[in-house]
Amino acid sequence: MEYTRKELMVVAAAREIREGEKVFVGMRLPLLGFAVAKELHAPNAVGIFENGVIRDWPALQSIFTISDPPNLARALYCGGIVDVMNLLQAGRVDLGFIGGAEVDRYGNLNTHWVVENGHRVRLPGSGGAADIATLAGRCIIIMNHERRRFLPRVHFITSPGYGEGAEWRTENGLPGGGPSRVITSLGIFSFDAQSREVVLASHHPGVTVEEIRRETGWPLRISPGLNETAPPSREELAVVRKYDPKRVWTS
Amino acid sequence: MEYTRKELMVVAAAREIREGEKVFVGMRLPLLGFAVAKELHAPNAVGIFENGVIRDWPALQSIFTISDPPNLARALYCGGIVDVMNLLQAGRVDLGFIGGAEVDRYGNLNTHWVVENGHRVRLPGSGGAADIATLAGRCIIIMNHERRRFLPRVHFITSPGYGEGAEWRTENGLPGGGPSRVITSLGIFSFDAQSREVVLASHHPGVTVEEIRRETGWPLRISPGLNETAPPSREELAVVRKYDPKRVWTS
Amino acid sequence: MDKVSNLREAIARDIQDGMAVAMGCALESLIPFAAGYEIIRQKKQDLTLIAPISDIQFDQIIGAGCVKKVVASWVGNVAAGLGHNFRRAMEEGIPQRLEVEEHSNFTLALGLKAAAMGLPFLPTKTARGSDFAREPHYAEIDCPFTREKLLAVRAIQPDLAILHVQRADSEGNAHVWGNFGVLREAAFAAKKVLLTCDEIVDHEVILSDPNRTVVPGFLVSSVVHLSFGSHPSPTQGYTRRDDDFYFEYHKESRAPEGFKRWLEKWILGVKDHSEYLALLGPERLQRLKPEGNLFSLPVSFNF
Amino acid sequence: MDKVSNLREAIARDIQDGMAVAMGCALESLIPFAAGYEIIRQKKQDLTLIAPISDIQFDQIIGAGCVKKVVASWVGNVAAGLGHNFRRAMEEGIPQRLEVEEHSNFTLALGLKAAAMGLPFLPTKTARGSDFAREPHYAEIDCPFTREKLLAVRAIQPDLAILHVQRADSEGNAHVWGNFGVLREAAFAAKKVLLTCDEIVDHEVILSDPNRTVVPGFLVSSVVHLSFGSHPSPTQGYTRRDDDFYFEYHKESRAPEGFKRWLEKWILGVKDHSEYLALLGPERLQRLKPEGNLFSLPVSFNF
Repeated sequence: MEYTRKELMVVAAAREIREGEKVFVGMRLPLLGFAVAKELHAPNAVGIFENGVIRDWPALQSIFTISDPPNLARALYCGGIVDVMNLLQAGRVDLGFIGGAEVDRYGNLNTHWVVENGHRVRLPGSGGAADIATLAGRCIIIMNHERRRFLPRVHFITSPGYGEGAEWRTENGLPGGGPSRVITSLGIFSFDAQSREVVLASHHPGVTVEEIRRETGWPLRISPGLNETAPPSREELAVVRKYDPKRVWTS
Repeated sequence: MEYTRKELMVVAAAREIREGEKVFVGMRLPLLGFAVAKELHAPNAVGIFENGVIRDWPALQSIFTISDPPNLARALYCGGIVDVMNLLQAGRVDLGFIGGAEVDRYGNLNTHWVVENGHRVRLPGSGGAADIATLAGRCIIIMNHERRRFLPRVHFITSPGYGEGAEWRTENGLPGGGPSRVITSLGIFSFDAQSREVVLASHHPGVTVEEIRRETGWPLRISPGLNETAPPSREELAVVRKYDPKRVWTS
Repeated sequence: MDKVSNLREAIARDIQDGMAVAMGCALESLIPFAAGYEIIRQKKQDLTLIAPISDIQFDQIIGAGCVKKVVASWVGNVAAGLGHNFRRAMEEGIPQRLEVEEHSNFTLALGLKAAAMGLPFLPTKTARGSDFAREPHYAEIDCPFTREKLLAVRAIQPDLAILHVQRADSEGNAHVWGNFGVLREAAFAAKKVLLTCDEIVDHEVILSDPNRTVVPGFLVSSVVHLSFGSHPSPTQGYTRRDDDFYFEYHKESRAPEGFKRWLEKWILGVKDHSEYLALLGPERLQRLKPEGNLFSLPVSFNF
Repeated sequence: MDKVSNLREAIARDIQDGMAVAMGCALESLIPFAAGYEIIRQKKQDLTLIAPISDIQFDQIIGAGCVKKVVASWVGNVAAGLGHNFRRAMEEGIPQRLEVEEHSNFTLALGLKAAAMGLPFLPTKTARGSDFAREPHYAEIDCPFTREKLLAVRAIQPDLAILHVQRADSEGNAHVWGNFGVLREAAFAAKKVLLTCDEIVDHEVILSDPNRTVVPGFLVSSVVHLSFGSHPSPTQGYTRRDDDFYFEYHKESRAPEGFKRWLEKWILGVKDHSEYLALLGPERLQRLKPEGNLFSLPVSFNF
């Protein structure tokens, strides 16, 4: 069965959501991933949105922002930022999805400013990403895999991963568990349990390790158990396409 | 026209409420006073209750607690303790009514424990009184006038007035203005602008200064402009009786 | 996940001796009296009870000998005055000694709110100058920006919050209306929530109005359907306040023997909530049913 | 007290140059775009704009040259990506230099909440480890009870909050539903509130559901009745999101000249909100009207 890289990324995100978990969802690919998880293997998962919305079933209509009316209608709970961020801060949120313009070998993310052709480019800023990165039980980073985005050290830490590695989070008093996975357009990465460095766990079908190394700005560690990312099942793909019928996010 | 002392106290409380003010009301006499003010001279006053209720018209049915259903029905706003206490803390509440088992010459109130016949008697505690005393723009103290309740120094400060007098509130960082009046069953008292000591401003009709002195546990200061408390007008009495038709609170 | 249970099982499962339990969180309304009675029937021990003003609920449970400590701003009988059991415990250690963590309404609410926010404390300007603010659950701090002195209130985390609500679905998603007191803070501060409710509704009723959802089901361990579960306290739209009950309690609990008789009649002598309602009798219950035509006007979630 | 006003007068009266204004407080919905357009028409200067994520509203007002500073966690175009005017101001000082007080969603919300609570700061565990947390509106503090290190967030007090709401009465008592973002904190933090609303209702509608009252009228200085006042952002139950408008804006504002043309067409070239709606045209407005049958079920306030 044919599928796009983005469909694979959605499915990979979905597989990270365990039954009954409380998940800070966000937009685009993770939003679709939440829908796949809910319909297939995590029917009791709860989706939390940083605008104050909590849902126990995915919005059936395509949305461009988390505050679009279909995401509010028949939600479980509607409150404000503080209400849902309190859940994060109190350690009640198992999982959050975040992305960035740059990521580094310790999973730190930057969405503040980057350098392009020697020119400083201003980006929108944190939104809720720094909060999720700091406070969620664990984080999944989702982004396109390009060498200019995968740097040894980000220019600015918006959303902290493991900082300078090893015990940095504990030493700096960050309560959340930190990033557990990076899902990119080329592969899936985990973090070394001691050094907290990014480790390639699986390459997507049709992608070589060499290609991934080429698009990564530091000498990438490879897991001894490296394998190929399992392609989307027929059921998984069907749900992705049910929730993104016009292929707005997954083409 | 005949009236009871308690009716006079209600009317005295009502006269302290100015048009448009936000008032922490409480129960019993001040609640009736709020109704009188709303109907007569302060139609835009707003009543705030520590359970989270805000009303712009008095409940028409008699209530025993501020959370009784007639006090919630057709309220302006229903929230929680923190919501209304935030208004107090942010300096948005003009006036609050409080009472106590003991008051002293600087307007400090005690509702924690008293001594009766050498035996320590435990009282219910602060409720919201300490918050109102600390934070409201100004406070009105309402209580029965008995010598055992009017002490040079209360046994325990639950709700601070002017502490040890003079600049004590400022020195201790209490943001609210402190008590502006004491309304008792015998008279009405103000506070000296410098020393912050209780001063008799008016005695109720039929009460002598001597009687008030006898029921006060310290050498009471008398205002040079001492006069007699103006009796309730026909209109004032009519409203008091409209809201307390069975004389539950005012007999 | 269906969490509907009967009261006896829910109390037996969710409360262990020595726990800290928030209950009576909406001040004088929505007090989970039926749940308190079952705590007494099951003879739970060494509880810490948490609420700003719990009306006579704390006085009852103290008198029954279940309580080691209260975290409260006011303990008594709101309409009638003092709480006799609270006084006896504090003054004479009858039926046993009682500790009090003293609060104002605001500081108690902030302590629960701190826990609900996942914080060890919250700052405030209140209660400075009150003698109880010298207790060790308060501390003076400086604002790092303005240097002004503030009072820090230590977080209060209940093991369990018992909340009576108007309506909930079987998963524990609850709609509540009227005054909240500290009900919302308690729900999010506690490790888990036991709901009693006047009505169990379909999940679709909850989803019709997500702004009315005060307790999301993932916080809840048990849901118990109890019509009149807040009696004698009121539940807006469902039951009036039974004022006489409070005045009778005040009179009868004045002496320890009177309280024992009261306890035997209303709590120990009845097997469960149904028998309690039968003891109140159908006429009294009928008188407590609200009347009127005051309904919230609808809002549209169309898109 | 009747506070109903027209938009021109309300903006002229309630906003002075140099003020700090919170607007766009519910994230991507209920953004008071019509009020923002009027700010641009009146050429207000040196404003500080406050909101976590204001979608394209801040980008527009920045591009029009009205803004000295933003207090925000994210400035851009939520569906399309970057905000071109924000970039130009930050990178090249076009049309003028712009300061940013950097926040995360949570710290911005806590800053407003601190002001709403009358406090100079609130503590949090978030953003420790983020580079922006080194800015001077944050400070490291110790918990006086547990000794753990926390981040203090300085209070943010707007001079004015401009809020678009579903329905309000003429005194400014407002019912709001859907996601709140920081709308409630902004309403209570600001020195005063300017409301725009899709519907003006009788006071009795407000009183029918006091739990729906998000803004009590005593906080409000002006009430402006503006159907589609949040266009292109959605107002649950009243207007859909006009997605195309955001994508067109993104394309046309890419270069300064394009933005000028956009500004001329949609804001400066129309006299007021009615002309703006006429420019959108009746068909487009019709397409933005919600459909369905999703209404909140009533609750009883009977007693």
